[in-house]
Amino acid sequence: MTLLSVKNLRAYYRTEVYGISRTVQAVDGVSFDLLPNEIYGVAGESSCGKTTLIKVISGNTKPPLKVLEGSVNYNFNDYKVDMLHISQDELRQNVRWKEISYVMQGSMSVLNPVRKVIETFRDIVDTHERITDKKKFLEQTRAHVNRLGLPTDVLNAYPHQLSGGMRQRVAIALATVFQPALIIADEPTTALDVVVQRGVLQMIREIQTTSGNTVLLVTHDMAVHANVADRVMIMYAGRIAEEAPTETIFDAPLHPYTQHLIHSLPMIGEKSTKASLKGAPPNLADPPGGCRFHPRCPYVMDVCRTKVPDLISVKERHRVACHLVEEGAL
Amino acid sequence: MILLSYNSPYDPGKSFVVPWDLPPSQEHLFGTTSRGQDLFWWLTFAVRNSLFLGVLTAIISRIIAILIGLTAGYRGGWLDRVLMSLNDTFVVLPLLPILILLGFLLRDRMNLFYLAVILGLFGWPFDARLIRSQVLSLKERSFTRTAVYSGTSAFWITINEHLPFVLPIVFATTINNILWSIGMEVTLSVLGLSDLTTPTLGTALFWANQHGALVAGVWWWIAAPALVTIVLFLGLYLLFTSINEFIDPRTRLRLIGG
Amino acid sequence: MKKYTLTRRDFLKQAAAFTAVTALTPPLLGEIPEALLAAQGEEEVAPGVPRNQCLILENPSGTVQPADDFNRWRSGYSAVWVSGLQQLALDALWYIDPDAGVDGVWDNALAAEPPIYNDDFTQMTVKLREGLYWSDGVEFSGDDLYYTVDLIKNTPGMGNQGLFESNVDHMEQPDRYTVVFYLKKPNSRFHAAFTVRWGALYIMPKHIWEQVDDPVAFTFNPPVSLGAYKLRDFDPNGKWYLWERREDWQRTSVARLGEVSVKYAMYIDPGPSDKRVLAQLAHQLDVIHDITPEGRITLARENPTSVGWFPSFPWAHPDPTLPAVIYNNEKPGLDKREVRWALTLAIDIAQVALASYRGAATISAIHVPPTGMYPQYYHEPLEPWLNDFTIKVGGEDYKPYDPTAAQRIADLARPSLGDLVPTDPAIIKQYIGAGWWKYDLQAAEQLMLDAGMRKVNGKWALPDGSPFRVPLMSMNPESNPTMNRAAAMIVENWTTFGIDTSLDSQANPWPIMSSGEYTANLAWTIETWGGHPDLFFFLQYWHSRLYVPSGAPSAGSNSMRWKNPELDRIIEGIETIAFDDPRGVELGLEFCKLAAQEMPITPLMAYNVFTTMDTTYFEGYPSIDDPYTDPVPNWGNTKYMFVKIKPKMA
Amino acid sequence: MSTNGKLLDVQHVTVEFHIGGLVGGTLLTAVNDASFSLESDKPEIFTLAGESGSGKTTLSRLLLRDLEPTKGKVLFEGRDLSTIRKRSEFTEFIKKVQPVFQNPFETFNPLRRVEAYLLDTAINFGMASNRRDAAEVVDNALRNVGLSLDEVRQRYPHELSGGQIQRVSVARALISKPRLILADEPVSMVDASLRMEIVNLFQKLRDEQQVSVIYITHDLATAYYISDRIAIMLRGYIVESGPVEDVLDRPAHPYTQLLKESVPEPTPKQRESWAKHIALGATEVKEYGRIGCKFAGRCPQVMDICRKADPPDVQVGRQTVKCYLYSGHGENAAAGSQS
Amino acid sequence: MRKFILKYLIPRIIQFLTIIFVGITVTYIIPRLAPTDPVEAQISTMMAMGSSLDPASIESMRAALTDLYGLSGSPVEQYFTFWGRLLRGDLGPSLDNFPTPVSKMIGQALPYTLRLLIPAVIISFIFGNLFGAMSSYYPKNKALKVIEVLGQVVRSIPYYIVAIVLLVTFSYFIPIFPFSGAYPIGTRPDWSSLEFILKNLEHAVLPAATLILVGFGGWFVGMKSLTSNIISEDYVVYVETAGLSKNRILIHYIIRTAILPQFTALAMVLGTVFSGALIMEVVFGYPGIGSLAIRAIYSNDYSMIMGITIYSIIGVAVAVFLMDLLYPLFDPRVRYQ
Repeated sequence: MTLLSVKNLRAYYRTEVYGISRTVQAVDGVSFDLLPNEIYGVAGESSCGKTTLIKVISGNTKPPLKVLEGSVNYNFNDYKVDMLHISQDELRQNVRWKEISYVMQGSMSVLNPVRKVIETFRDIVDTHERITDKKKFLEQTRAHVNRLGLPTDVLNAYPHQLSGGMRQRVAIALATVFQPALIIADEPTTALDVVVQRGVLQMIREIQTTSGNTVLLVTHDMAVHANVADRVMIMYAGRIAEEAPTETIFDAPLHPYTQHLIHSLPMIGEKSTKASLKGAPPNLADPPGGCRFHPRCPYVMDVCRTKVPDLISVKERHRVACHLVEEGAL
Repeated sequence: MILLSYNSPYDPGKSFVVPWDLPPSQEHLFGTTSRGQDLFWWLTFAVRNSLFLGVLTAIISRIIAILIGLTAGYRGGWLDRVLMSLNDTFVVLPLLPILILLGFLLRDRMNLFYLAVILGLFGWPFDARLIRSQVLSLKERSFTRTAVYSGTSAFWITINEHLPFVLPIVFATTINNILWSIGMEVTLSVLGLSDLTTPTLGTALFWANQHGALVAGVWWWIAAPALVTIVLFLGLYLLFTSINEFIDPRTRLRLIGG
Repeated sequence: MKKYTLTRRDFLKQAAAFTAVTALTPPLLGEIPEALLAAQGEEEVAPGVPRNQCLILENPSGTVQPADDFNRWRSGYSAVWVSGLQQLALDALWYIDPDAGVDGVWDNALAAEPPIYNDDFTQMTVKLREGLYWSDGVEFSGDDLYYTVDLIKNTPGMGNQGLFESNVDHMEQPDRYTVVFYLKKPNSRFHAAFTVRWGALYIMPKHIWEQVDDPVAFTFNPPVSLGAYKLRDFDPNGKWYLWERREDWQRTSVARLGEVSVKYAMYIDPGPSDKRVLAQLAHQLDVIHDITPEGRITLARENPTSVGWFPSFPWAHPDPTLPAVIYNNEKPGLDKREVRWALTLAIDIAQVALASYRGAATISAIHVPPTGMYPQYYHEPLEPWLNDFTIKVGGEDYKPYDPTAAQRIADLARPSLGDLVPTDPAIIKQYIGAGWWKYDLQAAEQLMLDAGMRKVNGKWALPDGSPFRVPLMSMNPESNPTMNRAAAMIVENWTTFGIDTSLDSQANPWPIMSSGEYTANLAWTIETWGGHPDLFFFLQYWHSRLYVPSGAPSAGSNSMRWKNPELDRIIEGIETIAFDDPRGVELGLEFCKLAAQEMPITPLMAYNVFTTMDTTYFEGYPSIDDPYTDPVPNWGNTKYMFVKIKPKMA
Repeated sequence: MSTNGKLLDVQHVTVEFHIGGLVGGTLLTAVNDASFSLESDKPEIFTLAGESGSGKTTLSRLLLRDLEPTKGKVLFEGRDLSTIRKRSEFTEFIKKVQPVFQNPFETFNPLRRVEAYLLDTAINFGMASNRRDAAEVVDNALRNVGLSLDEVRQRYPHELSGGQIQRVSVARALISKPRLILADEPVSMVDASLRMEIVNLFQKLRDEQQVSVIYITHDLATAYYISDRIAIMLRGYIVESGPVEDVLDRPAHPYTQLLKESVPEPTPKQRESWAKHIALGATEVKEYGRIGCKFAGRCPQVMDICRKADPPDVQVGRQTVKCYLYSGHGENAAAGSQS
Repeated sequence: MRKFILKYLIPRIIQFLTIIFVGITVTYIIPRLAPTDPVEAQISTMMAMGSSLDPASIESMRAALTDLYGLSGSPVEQYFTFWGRLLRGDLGPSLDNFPTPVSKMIGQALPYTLRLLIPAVIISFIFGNLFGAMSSYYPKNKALKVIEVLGQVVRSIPYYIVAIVLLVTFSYFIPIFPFSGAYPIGTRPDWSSLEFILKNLEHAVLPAATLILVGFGGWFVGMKSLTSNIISEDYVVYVETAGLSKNRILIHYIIRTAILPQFTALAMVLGTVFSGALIMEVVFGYPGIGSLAIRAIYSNDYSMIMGITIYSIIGVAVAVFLMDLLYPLFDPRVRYQ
């Protein structure tokens, strides 16, 4: 059984400024499944399409973003949702927060700076389950916050009175008030210090372990994936480069890009020279033909320049899109 | 309409050149006034003069606003405090009574040029404040520091780094300023405190009032300038919003492909 | 041009497009059946005051601030003076009517007979009427007169204090109803201070004022009345004053002239001209002081119950006041007679009359207003002289007088106003005036050259080539735009002639005039009694001993700074003869001739006030056919209206 | 040329700010009694590491004379920075000390072409007298970072990749041939695949151009990778400093230990130990206001004395550590340093 | 707290006092540069009104008035006397309406102006901000677009034209509102009578509508530009994805934050609104400060002009100052830090 099944998703941005139109192929033929009870990591550099992917699967497709083809289907304990065709009302009432919630990029600023934290809780709870008993709501919220190991007095604080880490954890608490089936965490720790980052990620993991739901963890930081995710998907230029369980992907990465990502990272206690890839990530308004990684690939072959590599399964749960693998060179 | 004024068959300074009190007709598009002037042609001069006033005021007040806004914002410190005190003083001064008093003081010397200068001297504080706050935030951005450590002087930083961001504000406020000054002229004229022999939108209404146009049934003498004012304002507003969108750095960024 | 010959239907259609001023109000209010009107008249304008018993008049001074200060004797001016106070509640010794008067021009009001001077004018005896009472029941007597003059003489800060201080040596009260003034120096016009022409010294109730510590600060609220009315109520914001006829109105000085039939009178601030027109169209304002000529024309066309001084064009009551182009005779260029004459000949009076009054002006070529009894006193006797009068232009005699000017104005106004403009030359002469000065730019140019002026780049310059700027100041009060309109036209005329001029429109030009901070100015420095030919009223200020150069306030009305030995002689002649001496008119004619030659100011026309009265509820207003007084409601003299006006539905 | 051969000598500087609050604002000590120095004749890469709010950025602004210290002084080539008053003196100073900022896209005005900054720099510092000479100077600088003027000519910042533009930023800093470059988080905004080329660049500068670099970062992994010495900052204090291998391989201060332990390794091998529960700090302000050791609130080895007074600087091997554990107060003094 | 006083309060008070001082001095100087003086204005008004005055009488009156009005002595001496009186709270007597104190007359007129100005400003503030926020939150709404353009245009149209259009339309064309005054002629103001208050409201509709219409556009535009940044703020996007209703987001998340700078602006524009009220009162014959000011200006009543401008300057300066002080109450970010 899958929680989410994304098939051949193609989502482009179409903009027009003073007659100059631009198409950004942000997500270009992406297929993957999310399973219940896992932490699924999505990795990739800036503008590789990971944020767009989240927008589409969470039903936030607004112009200029447009889905050209593909499907996004959820199955929340037999409550089936076709995200590309669901009505806004149903999405708002039944899916958002009840089944899918978010911990957003820059969660530091997701709290209204001029309202107390408790009021944001009240707004969200009231929206989905009308609050009739204020006392009960307060008690439940306190209990929820406590359960997550946060002091209850954060509820009566204004956001700026809390440290960044605390704000992020409040955001996580907000995301989990209804025990959703899926939590999408988009770069949840990017702006945080390492110590705080560690605490926040621990919290996400604990919640996932105890409630058995699914976390979609999006971050560019491979080290975070290494320590948190169960499975990892590597995106490059709007496409999936490789997807595998964490152990596999770190032990035996198949795609040259994945290999570079993992091996180029410096580690404390190790001073061997590391190098960058040549070139820069492609402009998705005008991506290179064939394999989009080919201009930077150290093992580039002729076929790479013309043919888009298929995403093939090499082992169980390990998929990769590379001509080298297809041709058995690796 | 402005261009038309150069083709006018009538001298706006002359009365009784056409039959008076004629309602709008093909021959006299907006009718004629009780002073025997063709209202349409007369208003072509009025629009020209009002626009001249508006633009001149805007230029003067923009220059002051930019100078003070940029200086206060970038230099900061005591200079900022002094300039902002000055700014606030201008904000609290009751403008209209002062303008009326100045009207008395200057008497017939209060022509469009002086009026523009005076309005220009009063029309900058809100915009200077806006520019200053923009500069304050620009000052904190890294590229300003880059320029500082490139050895660039404060003057050139202001011109090269900050002005491009400030210009859209300047431009957006220009339209408001133009309309404001045209409006002020109307107000002063209606009270009889401007140069009444120069055709403007305000003096049109003044003379119409002086001739009891409303009560005499010469409604076109009031309706035409009021309508022209509204259409002019609407037109200028729409023109400027579209130009403004065009020169906005965000638009520019999108255009250069950012 | 066809505007006023449109059918009513067309007219409505036009007006409806933008304003219903003339379109909706007439159908709504103008065509209300009489029966409905009668019922309307029962409406109350204030608690207990029915509309048809209450005459509503415009207070031309507008809103009264502060509203509760009735001290008429203090220095300075307050709108409260004319909110009914000086018309209805106060009384003076004598009145001179600007027109014919109820019973002659001169009226002995509180006084029983005219002033009795001794031979050398150092003593003036006043005999008072008996049996007049203050509204609080106290009898009026010589004590009040004595007390009033004494208090003012000794209290700085009271108006006229200087007059009495410098004139009155002491007073005697030989009996209860007689007061004798012993003067410090001869003064043949001392009674003028007590004689109402618009206003004068009103008498105070001694029994009230003697209890007051500080007469300057005293507010005299409520005012104790010596007139036929007493104050009933007033608006603390000064928008209206309601007066009520005294039960004992017969114990006041007007009673002997007729029955006071109007029970209530209310002076209000009806707002600017357009609003006054609307108010009268709605029959909510019986007496309008003044409106724009256009407003008057609208009333003439739309409201049959509105009447004016003249039954038709130009309707207006001409004030005994002479609007003129006043030159500052001290300014370079304007100190030359030729230049002043050139500027006069560069004015097209017909255009000025059209622009200002739409032709509804009463023009005057000479330096006295063509109003009241003055045409008989001065204009008609001078006509032959004017026809032959010459000035030197380029060394040759030139006849500047144009006897057809009024006719020209009538002809020009007719296309626009049609039948409203009279055609009978005699009527035109009576209504619009006689001739004026020619519009002759060639002669004007020659005069300028005679004066040594030069033309530089198409503009006239002083002999030394420096600019000759003649900005024309004009008065532009909210209430009446005609002067400003005239000035704008003259500016246009002068510009055509090549004068570097501009319009300097002032809401209150008087103080600027007084200090001489102007070059040319459209206003008046000549006002007359109207009914009485004595010119000392304004000439008293024009003697060179009172001359003050520009920069300091002029003493009275010689704001043009004119100084002339011949003039001094005329003035000295007048002040040494008695008020009613027939030689006075002769000296007056001499003055007119001198002024025409010197042209210190260019006379234009009468100050026409479009006083308009509604006959819906009241009738008996003064008019040219029954000129018993002027209808202009801020004049103290309008108290006489109240013995003639009768309610229609009593 | 300079006294006691120091290129840069930071002597007990303290920076205090009055922070915003309208009602009862507080005094915040952003940098507290910090001292370190760089040798004049031995170019090195010196890392200032710490979390956000540790004072490292404030310290860097101090070194750029963007701020003046409340106490203490900063000497550059023997000259006290606070004596720089005239504009010409300031220009002379920044000719030798140049910054590289964190966000490459913010470093340059998005509305200006990047070459303008490069040419300006060359001319303003008198490296060239006209535009043509300047172009050559600029081109040389760009070649040092692996670019050329032709590649950046007519380009707006967003038309270059983050890695390129950060290299342009370094090139700009190099134009005036500075002795010292202050790089504030130069790679944190750069994509991982491009990061190392920047980092490597600093090493190249040190080795080939004799430029010292102060590398300011929260990223201990890159710090370890490129720097010679490191100073760890916490709430305004330098709590530990020394050669980078010593400090990061054998951290002595409990805070450094926690920091190092918290850095996720890009390998799933230490998942379990990394997931060990840790105590998080209270709000920044609270910790700033703390008397004594700022870390006392979450230190696993906290002692009473830690909460009473600032710990002394103690020399432990080649490291300097601000901790009571090493000043004879602690019983298991060496315990932490081996973990 | 000490620090708050030293670092925040004192500089602000100094600035506040400086502004008032400079402002008052400027308005002190300007009327005195005019070519006329109030004594002359009084005398010439009497003359122009047709009173016959003896030359001696005029001279003595001139001396008496100059003395009474406190206009004797050099301008500098007068200036110091003026401050001396002002600091004792004495604005002096009105010169045009001598000896009524200026403060008494202002006291009588001020309530009328305030009763009109305050509701009008509040209404335009509320609606302008509400619609402004809505228009940036619902960018596709056609009706809001129309409102925006109208608001923008009306806001720049002179008060006079708006007033006259309203007056003509609703008093003449569709005669549903009275065209002058604050209550009918013949009625005495009685604020305890409901009937009177209703009458007053009826008279206040058009004047207030003028102020509201003109004021609306400014708030609208200001709010729109403020909210256009806020609608893309994380906390708004966040609650949108959390499924909060649009209205709740608009009010609690968008307006609640964006309104803060508008409060400061509210204090700042009071001066402008005052100018508008002046014109409006002239057009509608409303018995407030504006009517008083115009009359004073026309009659060169220095003390009244000074009195009104002093009230206005202090009023606006105090409003700005208070807004500065109160701002922390509205914005918790500033309050606790």
